[in-house]
Amino acid sequence: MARILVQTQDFDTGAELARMTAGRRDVGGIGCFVGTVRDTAAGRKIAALNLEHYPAMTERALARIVEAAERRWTLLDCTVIHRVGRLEPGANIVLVLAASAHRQAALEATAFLIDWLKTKAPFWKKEEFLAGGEAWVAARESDEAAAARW
Amino acid sequence: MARILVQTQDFDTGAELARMTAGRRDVGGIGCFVGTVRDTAAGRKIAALNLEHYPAMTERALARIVEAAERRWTLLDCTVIHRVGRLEPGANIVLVLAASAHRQAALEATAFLIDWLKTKAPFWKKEEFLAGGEAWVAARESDEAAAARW
Amino acid sequence: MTDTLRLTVLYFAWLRERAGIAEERVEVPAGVATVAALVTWLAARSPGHASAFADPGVVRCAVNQEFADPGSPLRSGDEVAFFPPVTGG
Amino acid sequence: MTDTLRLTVLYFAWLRERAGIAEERVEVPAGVATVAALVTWLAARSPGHASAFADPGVVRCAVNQEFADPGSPLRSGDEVAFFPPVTGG
Repeated sequence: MARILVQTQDFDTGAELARMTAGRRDVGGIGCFVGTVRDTAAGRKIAALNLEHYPAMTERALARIVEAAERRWTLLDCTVIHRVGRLEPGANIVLVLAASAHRQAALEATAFLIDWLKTKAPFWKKEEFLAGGEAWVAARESDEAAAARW
Repeated sequence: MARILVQTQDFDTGAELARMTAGRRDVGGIGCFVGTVRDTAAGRKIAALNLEHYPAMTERALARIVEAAERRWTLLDCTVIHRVGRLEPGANIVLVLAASAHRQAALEATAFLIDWLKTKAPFWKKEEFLAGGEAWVAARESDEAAAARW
Repeated sequence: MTDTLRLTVLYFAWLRERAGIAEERVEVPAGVATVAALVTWLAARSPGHASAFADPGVVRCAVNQEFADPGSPLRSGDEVAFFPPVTGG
Repeated sequence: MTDTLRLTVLYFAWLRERAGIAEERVEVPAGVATVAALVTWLAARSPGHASAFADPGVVRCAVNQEFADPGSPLRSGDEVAFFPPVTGG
């Protein structure tokens, strides 16, 4: 039932919300998170992020994460869309939507999905600096801590 | 800077997101919550919700709530749109958006804004039942608890 | 010396329905100087008012569009609103 | 009796860059029966491989597209992927 996509093209959050709720009358709340490319990382200006993934594994890993959310909360629907490729500042990277009859479930599941996605889905980011040069983004302990609290 | 609206007409979440992020390159994440009318309340089928508010107070109360969020988290922008009037199942009721450089701030501020809005903004809901009759929605202790945790 | 307060009183949701009125201008004795005293004074105005204030524990109040307590003081010219606990969102 | 394992090995992110290869098919002795043993075996293949595995503590692994540990067993035909901690979202 969940909609899970990995794609180079942009997504349309409004259209995804509309798709999720079309014809439904049982949804009380939809939580949503949109991750976007910032133009600064650790004080350095970014020209772009290059997002790489492990195609054979990615959608399976995302499906596992969604299943974990569905075990923890009563969800009516979920959407996870993650972009890959070269993304410039201001661009969308990731969309998470979680619909439930109740707002707490929708909001908690949204936070859970993005926290787990950050530590359990095979994506890697490389920063391209405006001043030249590039560097792989290091995993952050704060992301591990955020994922571990669930 | 925050965008606060109380209106009878529907809102367009995609357009609100686009408006918030247009031309920005400093946003890392946007948290979003959309509250919608469910067709069932405590086992009874709903024909509509009628939302009443205290016009002279509402936008001021919402501005206070947004200010409280801005004191707690470093936010780049917020949007709160609340509809009033007669809303049928499936209709949007409320939109909260919070943009930040970091996802935790965006997600926590979103949850905070809707939790506080539910207990500190002068709106009242009356349910119109499909089988006839109507009843004012009672405040829920779980909403008080959710607001008190911040 | 003013010995009365002129107040605008608003009612919302089921308080409005029970009181049978959305807004009224009242002139109360200067001794009615707090929200709690105003509730007692208003409840005596009509059976509808009495019904609206039958359980003061579930009545919330705002004075000049700010949430207020039973002990909050009143001044002439104030706008005082009564309503049940809010249920928006 | 098979005395070798045929494995497909994938490298991602900076492990790919250091190893200088994205994917390779290798035939390893049957004694190389765990992820940890495979790391040791691969690290000896080239200076690039040695560089990729220089700090095994920061290398993550998946076997047949599921996260695996150093002790995870390997069987012939497995797809084994090596990569740094993930940084999506």
